[in-house]
Amino acid sequence: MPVSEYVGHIKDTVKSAWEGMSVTLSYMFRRPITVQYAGPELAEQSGDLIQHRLPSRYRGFLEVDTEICTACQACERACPIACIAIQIEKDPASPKQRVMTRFDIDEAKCMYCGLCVEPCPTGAIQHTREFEGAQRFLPNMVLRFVDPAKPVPPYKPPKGATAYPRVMLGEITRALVKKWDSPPPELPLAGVGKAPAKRKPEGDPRAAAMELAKKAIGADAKKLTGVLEEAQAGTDCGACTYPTCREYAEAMASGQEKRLHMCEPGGADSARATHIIMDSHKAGQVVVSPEAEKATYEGPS
Amino acid sequence: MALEQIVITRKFGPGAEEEMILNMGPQHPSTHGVINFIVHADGEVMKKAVPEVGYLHRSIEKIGELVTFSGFMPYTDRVDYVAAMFANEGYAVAVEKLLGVAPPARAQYLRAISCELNRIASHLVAVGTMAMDIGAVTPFPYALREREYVNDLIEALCGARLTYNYHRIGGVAFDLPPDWAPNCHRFLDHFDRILDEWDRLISLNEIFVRRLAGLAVIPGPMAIDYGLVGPNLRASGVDYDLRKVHPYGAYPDFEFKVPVGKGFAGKNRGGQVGDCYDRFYCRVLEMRESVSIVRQALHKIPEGEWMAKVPRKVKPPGGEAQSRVESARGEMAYYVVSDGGEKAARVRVRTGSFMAMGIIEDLSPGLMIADLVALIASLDVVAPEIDR
Amino acid sequence: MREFLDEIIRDRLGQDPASWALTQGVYLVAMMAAGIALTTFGALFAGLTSWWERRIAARMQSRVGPNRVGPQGILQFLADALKLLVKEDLISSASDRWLFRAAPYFVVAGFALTFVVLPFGYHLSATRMNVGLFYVLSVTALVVVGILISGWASNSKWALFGGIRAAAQVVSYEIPAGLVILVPVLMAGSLNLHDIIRAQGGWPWDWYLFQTPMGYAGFFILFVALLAEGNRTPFDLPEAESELVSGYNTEYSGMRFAYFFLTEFGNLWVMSAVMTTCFLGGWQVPGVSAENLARWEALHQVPGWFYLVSAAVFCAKTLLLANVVIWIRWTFPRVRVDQMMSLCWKYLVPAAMALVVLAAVTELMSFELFGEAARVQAPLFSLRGLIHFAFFAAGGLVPAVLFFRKTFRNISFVGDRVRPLSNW
Amino acid sequence: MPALSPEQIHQKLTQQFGEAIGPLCAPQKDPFCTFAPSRLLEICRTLKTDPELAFDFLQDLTATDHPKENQIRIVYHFYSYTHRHMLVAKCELDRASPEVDSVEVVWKAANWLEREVFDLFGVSFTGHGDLRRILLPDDWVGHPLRKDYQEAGGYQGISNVRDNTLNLYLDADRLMAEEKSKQAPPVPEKAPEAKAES
Repeated sequence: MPVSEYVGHIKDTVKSAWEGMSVTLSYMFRRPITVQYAGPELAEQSGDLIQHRLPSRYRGFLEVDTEICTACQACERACPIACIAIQIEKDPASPKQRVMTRFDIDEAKCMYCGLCVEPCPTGAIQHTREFEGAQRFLPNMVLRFVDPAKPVPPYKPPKGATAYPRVMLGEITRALVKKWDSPPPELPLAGVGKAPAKRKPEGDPRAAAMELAKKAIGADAKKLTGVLEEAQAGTDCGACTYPTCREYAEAMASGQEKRLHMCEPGGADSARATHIIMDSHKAGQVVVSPEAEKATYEGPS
Repeated sequence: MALEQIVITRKFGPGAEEEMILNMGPQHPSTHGVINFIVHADGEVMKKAVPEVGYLHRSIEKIGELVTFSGFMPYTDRVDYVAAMFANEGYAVAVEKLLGVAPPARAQYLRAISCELNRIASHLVAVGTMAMDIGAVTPFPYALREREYVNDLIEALCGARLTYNYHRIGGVAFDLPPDWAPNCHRFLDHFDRILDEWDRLISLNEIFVRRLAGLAVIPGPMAIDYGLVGPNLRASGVDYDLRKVHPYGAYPDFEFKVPVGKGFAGKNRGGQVGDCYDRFYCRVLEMRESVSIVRQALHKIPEGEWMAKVPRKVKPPGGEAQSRVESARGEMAYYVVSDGGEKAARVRVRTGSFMAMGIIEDLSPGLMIADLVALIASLDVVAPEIDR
Repeated sequence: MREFLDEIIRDRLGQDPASWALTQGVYLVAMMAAGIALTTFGALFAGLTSWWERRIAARMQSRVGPNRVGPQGILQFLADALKLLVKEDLISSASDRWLFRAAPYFVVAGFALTFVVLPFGYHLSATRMNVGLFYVLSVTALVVVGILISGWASNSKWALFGGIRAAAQVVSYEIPAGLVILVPVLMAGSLNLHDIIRAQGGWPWDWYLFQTPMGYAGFFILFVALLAEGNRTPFDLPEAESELVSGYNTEYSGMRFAYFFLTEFGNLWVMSAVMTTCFLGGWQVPGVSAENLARWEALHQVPGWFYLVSAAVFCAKTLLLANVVIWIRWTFPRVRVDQMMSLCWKYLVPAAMALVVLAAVTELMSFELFGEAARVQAPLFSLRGLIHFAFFAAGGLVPAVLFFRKTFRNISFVGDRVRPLSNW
Repeated sequence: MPALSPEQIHQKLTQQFGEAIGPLCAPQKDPFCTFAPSRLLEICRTLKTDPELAFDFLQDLTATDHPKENQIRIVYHFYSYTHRHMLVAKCELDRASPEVDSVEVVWKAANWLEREVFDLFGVSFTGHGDLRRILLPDDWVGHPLRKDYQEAGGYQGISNVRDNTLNLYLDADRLMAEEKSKQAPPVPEKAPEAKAES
């Protein structure tokens, strides 16, 4: 090894030590980057909740404001891992009224992707900035936004509304999140791995459709629109590409829209009812065509 | 011959009883996730190291057949959780190709911005962990500190720090938040100088350079033959970057250089094209290019929609499409087959790390155990991307 | 220490130590007290260093570090020690149980025994062994035996790798360390640690570090060699976390692990103290010249404050060096095994050899030229003194100033502000 | 030499191999053609060595399962760094005993890719040096990416079935409702009486 190379190696080593050590030493004179985590206790003292420092788009726990939930179930369908469970039943008090008896979100299963928030027509389901919810017992992570004893009627958005009154984001969830060591709910062990019970059919949907179809016979465009609107789920969810059910019904009544099977929340029932109504309207009498019997929901593709 | 020896010979081949068989992983600190290496060592020198993968196999490709097209997007985050934006983008581009939808110009720019920021974050992890695997602990927190700034920016953009789920079929989920662009500019200016400091602290450190110079050299043809992509390929002297060669999205609008390995360690230290140091330093240089791309994108970003008109229920017509995007770990390709239903018939993710792992067994003979650690780090493999 | 005890017996108790019946008893009690004090000091220092190192490391990595247990987290080491004490003492079934249990004691013994000769200040050391340096070098070798045993007895491949690496490394680096330590020995003409210190002066330009180029180069060689012997980064190969999981102590837990841990941090004191003794003037207080001290001694009038101040000076120098070692650990990457070996055999050993020869020749020549006067520290305003001062300025002051300027430029370069005490 | 379009490549290959190359599919998304499995290796060698084609990069190798046609199709994506063009090819194999020549001898990258296809589809590649399972354990039963794969519900006695907490809550609700209806017998309706009184 030539001497120049030998000395060169030593020189390089000393130089890199010089540079590197000056960098690390310089950090001794700066303010560290880490900050004290403002946990609940600290936050109570200072009033500086860590949640307030998060960006507004932060995807924390989900929250549902059932006051403005139209029960369209778009979020349930959008969820790739089925961590949302909604159940809609007929109100025993008034048979025409449907009520939500259940709106559970399993926050332990949720992967916080935000796909459920996007299709929501009213912004009832939102990600909050809450994230502290570790539980000793996993079932406590299920947030129940509807008390099964107190069913909630779906929200009927006013016509043409673009903004909906919503409780301050995060308040509902914060109230629902339990303390970390709260006892587990009493859950029957019998239900392990069982599929959820099928939703009860609400009367006979075909008979209801035929009732509606009678109204449509000989009706003018405006009345037909009304009848058609009634056949849809009435949640204004926007799945049919129309902003509201009314507009979809108008389009169908005026003949611009040929696809009668685009109501996603209504599903097969709505599609069939719409078919029967349109057929009856054209024929002048109640007609149940085989086509109508087969009709199911299809996306607006 | 003792029975034990016979068993060893049967299992690992003749001569194995002379070797030390070392189970490196899956809980070893520097295998970057759960990867196992069966190291056949003769003292400190390895005879070979056989990678055993699959500990993190979550059957993402199967899940792709079970969930709807749009529902698969959050799963793509989990393909490569260090650089999830690219996985998002690759899948979105593939389905867009099937649907025949083109995202609006603003969405393309937002994709470029988010991806390049993510590339910075991902490369920071790569170079930081590499420094740590070589034994320098301090650069790692520095790298992660800068990554935190990027994470903050991305969090403000899409609401998550790691599993972004930002891209959508037909565009992106959100527009830029107010005040975001100035914050981003501030970070970029700061980061430029931090990179200089980084170079002085670790990239030019004599011990570090000598540990990596001339180590595990992958010549260009070998890299191509083994299917290496991205920085690993470019470090071997192959001037190939999808963003340059087949520009997609908004990339035709940007000026940037493609760093190619040329023995950055220097001849006097035994540096060669395609050694571990080149792979390291190419990533450092790529971060600089990413900074410049984000700057240009923020200046040029057009106004307008950020989401194309896409039906809520994505049902592409039958057919198949492959999208190729330049991820932080190289070319990431999504091969999506549709049979006209609302679920894909097949989703295939071709990832850089998987191919990079394939080369280790043939590179390892003659390396030392400490070199294996450096080699793994320099290939920047990420366990979820290998196993999917 | 014996002289010290004799002095006390003679002056305070009014007895003749040679004939007094209780002399041996006093010796025994004093030795036990010294032993307990020294091991306690070693353990305490190791514990505090582990906390200090974590704080320093944290600050260097722009973190905060342990700051919860006690004021500024200073009691963190007690919490850690308590945790290790109550942890289950696991011994893997395939290990060699006896050797596995014995290994930590070798390590601790090798570390604790060095304290017998280490000076802490003027007259403050357990014994004044006339082969002090030799003793230090030989006793520290016991640590390697322990590490090797632990690596072998664990019956884990990672531990074995660590043990073998440690053996190879420490044995190799003994050679440059042993050679280069001859430079101060030649300059002082003694192996006794106190004599080496007394041959130097209090001011920096009177230290062996700045006296001759051999001393200057020797300091750095010894520093590197001792880093390697103490398994400190960049030579922490035996327990290379990213390669060997935790090296030789992979299989250890609980208190046995604590012994290794304690030794690792305690060795920081040992190596820094040896360096301080050999090159940094030991406990010499600036302003108190050799003649001054000799006059006090002749009159049996060494003032009490001198003991304290000299101890403070010694500790300050040692702690400074220990901090440098910590600082290096959090800056550098680790070298590879072959590089570690080639650094030792290709760079350090030849250089150390050359230094010893050069030092010997220089000493011989100056002895020929100046006689005994060559061993006496020259006053500042003499030719020799001025040369030494110039050397100190060029080799110590100027680099230090340049270095700090660079450091502060680093801060302003990134746009940060100097806020050294914020967020402690 | 310029990059060739898929049509040109296909034409060139058909000239050389005739029947072994299937027709190029309709130019919809990504055009592809089929290779006869018996001559696959030969074709692949040509693909790599022919200076006009020079497919030096096996970009991807995967498979698709088609139970209706009783086929497993191996999908090859070739790319050329020299000419920067691309070709997609498929090999149609019998689903019952899929077997095809390994292209590992042509492209080293095929080593792991073929192991993956072997693991997840059960296609065996003749001439592959090290055909073992790669992602799944060696004793795994079945090939998960086949369409008819049935999950065994666990592996080596470790179940992968978890409670669905939401269903547990549902059951709890139902039980509670039943309990309620048992405890409180239906109150006789008084409303009509009240009406009658008034």
